Amino acid sequence: MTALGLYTFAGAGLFALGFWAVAVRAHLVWKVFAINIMGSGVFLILLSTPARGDPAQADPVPQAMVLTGIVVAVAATAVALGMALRVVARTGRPFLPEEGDLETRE
Amino acid sequence: MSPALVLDGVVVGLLLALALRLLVTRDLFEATVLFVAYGLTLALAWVRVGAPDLALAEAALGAGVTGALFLNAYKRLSREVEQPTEEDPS
Amino acid sequence: MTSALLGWEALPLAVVLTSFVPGVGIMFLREEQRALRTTFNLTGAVAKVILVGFMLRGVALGFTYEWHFEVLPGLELSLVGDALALLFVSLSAGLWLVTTLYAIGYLEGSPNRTRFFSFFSLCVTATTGLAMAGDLFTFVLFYEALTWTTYPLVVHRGSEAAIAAGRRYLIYTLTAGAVLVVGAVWFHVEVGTVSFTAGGVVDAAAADADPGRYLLLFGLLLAGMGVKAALFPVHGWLPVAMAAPAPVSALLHAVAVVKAGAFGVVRLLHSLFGIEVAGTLGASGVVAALAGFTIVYGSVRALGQDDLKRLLAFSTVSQLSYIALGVAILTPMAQAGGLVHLVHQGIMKITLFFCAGVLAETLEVKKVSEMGGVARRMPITMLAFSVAALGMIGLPPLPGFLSKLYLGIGALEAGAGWVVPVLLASSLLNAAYFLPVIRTAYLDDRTTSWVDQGRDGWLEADWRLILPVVSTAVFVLLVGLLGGLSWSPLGWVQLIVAREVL
Amino acid sequence: MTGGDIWSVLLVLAPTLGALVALQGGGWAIRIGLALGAAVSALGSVALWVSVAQEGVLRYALGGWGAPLGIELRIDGFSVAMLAMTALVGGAVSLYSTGYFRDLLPQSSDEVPHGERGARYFAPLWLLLWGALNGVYLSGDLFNLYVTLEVMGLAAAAVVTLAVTSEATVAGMRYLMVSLVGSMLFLLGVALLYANYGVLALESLQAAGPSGGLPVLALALMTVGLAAKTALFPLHGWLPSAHAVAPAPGSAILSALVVKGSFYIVVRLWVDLYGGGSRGGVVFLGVMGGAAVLWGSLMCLRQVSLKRLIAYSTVAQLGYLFVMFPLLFPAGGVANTDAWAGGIYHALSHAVAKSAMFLAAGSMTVAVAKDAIPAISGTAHRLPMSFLAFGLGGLGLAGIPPSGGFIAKWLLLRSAVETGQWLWAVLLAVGGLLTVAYVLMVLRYALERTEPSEGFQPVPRRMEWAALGLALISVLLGTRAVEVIALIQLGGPGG
Repeated sequence: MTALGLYTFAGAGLFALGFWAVAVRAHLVWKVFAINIMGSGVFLILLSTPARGDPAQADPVPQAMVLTGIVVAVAATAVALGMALRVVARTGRPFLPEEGDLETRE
Repeated sequence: MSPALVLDGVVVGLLLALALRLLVTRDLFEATVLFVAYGLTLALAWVRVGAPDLALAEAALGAGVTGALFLNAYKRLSREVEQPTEEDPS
Repeated sequence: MTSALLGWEALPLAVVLTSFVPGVGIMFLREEQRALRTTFNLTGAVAKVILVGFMLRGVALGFTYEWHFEVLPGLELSLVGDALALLFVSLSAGLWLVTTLYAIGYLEGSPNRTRFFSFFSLCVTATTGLAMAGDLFTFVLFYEALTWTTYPLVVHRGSEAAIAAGRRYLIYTLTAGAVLVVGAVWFHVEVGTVSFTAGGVVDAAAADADPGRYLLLFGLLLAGMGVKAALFPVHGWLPVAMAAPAPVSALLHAVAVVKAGAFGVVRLLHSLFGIEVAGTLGASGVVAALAGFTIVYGSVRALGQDDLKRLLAFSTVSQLSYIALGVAILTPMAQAGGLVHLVHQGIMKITLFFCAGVLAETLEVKKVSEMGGVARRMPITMLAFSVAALGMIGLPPLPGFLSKLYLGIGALEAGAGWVVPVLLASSLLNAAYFLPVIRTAYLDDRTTSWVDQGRDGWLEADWRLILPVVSTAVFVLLVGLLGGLSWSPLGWVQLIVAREVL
Repeated sequence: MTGGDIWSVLLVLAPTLGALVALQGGGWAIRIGLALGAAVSALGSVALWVSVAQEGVLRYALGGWGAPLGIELRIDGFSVAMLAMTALVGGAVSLYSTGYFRDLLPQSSDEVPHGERGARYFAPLWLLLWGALNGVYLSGDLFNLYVTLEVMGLAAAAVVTLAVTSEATVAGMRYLMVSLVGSMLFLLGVALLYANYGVLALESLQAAGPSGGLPVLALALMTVGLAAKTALFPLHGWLPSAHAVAPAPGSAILSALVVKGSFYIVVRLWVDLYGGGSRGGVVFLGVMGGAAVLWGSLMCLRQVSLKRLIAYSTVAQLGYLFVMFPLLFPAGGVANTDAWAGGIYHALSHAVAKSAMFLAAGSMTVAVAKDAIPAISGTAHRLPMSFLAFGLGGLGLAGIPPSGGFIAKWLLLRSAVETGQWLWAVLLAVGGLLTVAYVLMVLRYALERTEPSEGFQPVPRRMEWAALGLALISVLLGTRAVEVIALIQLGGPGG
């Protein structure tokens, strides 16, 4: 197994870990953590699989993508945490209530 | 097994371990610290896969700014609600 | 031959617009703008009659008026004024004019008249569009539009019964609409064209090769049309729908909705499958059997009815099937008898509904059992009623007799001898439910207290109610007496049969 | 060169710039920002329509870098149709929003749950969203799609939470979570495709003809992610609340436009990239779509809140878009052009009709400060224009002729018959009847004679006009079908 292959698998593992956590953890902040982990898993896959040209040469395309991706992830985290705090401010709890608890009221 | 591969193995193992720990812990402060550590390890990984420029960006943005965002959330949350010890809302 | 004069092609469109424009215009009027609303209504109705008159003359001379608009690649909105279309258009245009006048008088002072007249005009728009549809696609468009524009009229009163009737009406007609759309799409894919063409467009060889498939296709389309034509077993909405105000019932039962269905069946047999292909498929046999059964069934159901409008509604169920029966029998005589009944039944039935409306509006008499002695209070109305009822029964030389005569002879020519007993039974039943009504009105003593709304000067009721009653009754007489002239409906129908069937 | 490249850039830049202007606050800044976004979007879609009609599919490489490094734009008839639809609906919503937030709510911000906050932030967020949507329709490569999709998702979630109620906050948060996870799944798919082929441009990938394990896994991941964002059954749970609690112009944008953005990418993937994938795949999408049609319509019939009914109707109507796939790619046959035209036509006409309904419902609920369906019977007399708009929009949705919905239904039915897929024909017919049922459930209040309710608040005229204009277009959309279909066939499958 090559070093790069190792990172590819790690990326897949991180993504799966994040996906699992976002599904099972009800706490909103942990959901945001988990989404960040999922993102970094994808970035690892992108950077560790040189599909184009010489494997020894760094591929600028995924690097550009990951850079953009990191910026987008920071923005998304900021928005998500801001909204999570608003949920806490409105409901007093950092969880999403079950569907139907709040909405069906007239 | 080459020393380089050993180093890669350590980095990968650390990443997975940190991620797992931060995702399962119930302590928000601990998770935040772990997240910053995770970001820094990730920067190391970027160096290892041949993207040192990204390592800088990751350290600054991924670990730094995002970490600060989580820290802020931690502070606000510990002020507004009791530290959640029981997780399941239902 | 198409119209030679430039611009005349748009005449069918203009005929449709004469009711569409008032319909939309009235929608924006306020309730109290009575004069303006009436002007809109009558201008549109008169303009339509004049334009239809022009087209009648042109078609008699051999012109065909066509207007097309491409809606989808390969599919057109096409309005065609040919002899068959004009049969229905003239009926709608003429009866719309009298019904408008009648409705103005009938609804005097009742709420929501703006909405009523708006949808009333739109309903007639859909009917004329449907009558002049040059292909199945256009027909489906207007068929659906007819459903939507009549619904507000059916529920106009807003009462429990009206809402329930409206719901039932929608369930029947919208389901039928969906079935019809599926059938129309299938027809288009299967046959490659949806154009209404004399003699049909279905390839006889293709139908022969796979008769089951084509019979199913026919069945789908028939189911779609049959609901509005109130063919048994999908007639259930019609007797309930008489919860609507009298002018609506009149138009609904005599012209717009039920005729749309019957006309659809005519188009289905004449212009899509062609009577020969329909004959070899056995499809026309199915229609004839259903129609024959419906004729008897409707009459039997009409027998015991005490509610006058309900009695008339079941009579409609029965009489409508004469049209389907006629076109399903493959001889020119029967075709003529069926087609002419489209007009004959229309003017007779509208007279009957007008009379029922006058009784309800002036005396609040709605039941047969309350009609004792009404003929003395309302001689004109009851005379008109009697003329139309006797016409329905088929007393010579009234229109119903002509229809039945042609149907019977045509059926004998085709070897369908079973039709004659059906016609006889139907006539006897007609007599059995109409004659007691007339007898009660003329001979019985007054048994209940009427709530008399009073006379209009020397007239027995508001002139806007009496004038339409009298004019349609006179029409009934004329149509019967002058049946031999080429300008009578019967003469016109023979022109259609000569052009389209032979 | 007809300036198509300039217009493409402007279509993304101008709304974003408008967002910055609008962020300065104050009525005029917001109006200038909205006018900038609306004007450029309208002109740009027309210009691109002309260019595409003359030159066929347009391809631009921004910054002179060609694929795969630079930003690649690819514009065909489908893109232009979506851009034009966004410009049309967006323009009307912008006009409406100036009345909804500026004139109306500050006076009543105590009762109505989106006062100053909405007035201040709606326009910037919406313009940002508009730029991202335009970006989605112009993108020629997968990563670009990811970035624009993510911006779109963030702005859309923020629009939901403009209302300050608990419901809105929770619904917005739930939407954001679904949206972010969906984006991640999409991005993973992109990464897998890049790992396999080393390209991101849609056309290069199409040429590579993706098949085999990894690319199919990528397709599955991306589809699930996008289906969650499009609220395809059974991933629709977040939609009714999110769309119902947003301020009225926001609901209109979300239901009419935002879900179409992710649907657009699904179409690009399945139709362009994978050429229909496998028959099993398209049937699966169709079955989910069919389930959405039935479930969504039945849920509509159970609603008491007007806006929730309209939102559930979105779930149902989106189902039709996925029913397009099995019709478009019949077993063993070639792509069916009727299904393509019908499906896309449905997307367009649904957008116009649904936005008209949400805008009209917004006027009516604000006017009587109630959202229960029977309450609107009083408004039929006081707000006849809004009621007419709601009714016409509903009829457009139900597919009565000559609405765009009717054309779409006809085309989809025809494709079902042409390809012998009778089950889908039955579904389309039943779904159409259910739509009529829930539309009438509301419309019958028009025919009830109730007195206008108390506490009636007048509504600025431009709000009523915006809704009525859209409703009229939705009903008349069927009369210009020949031109629109010619456009969406440009560069489309089988065209």
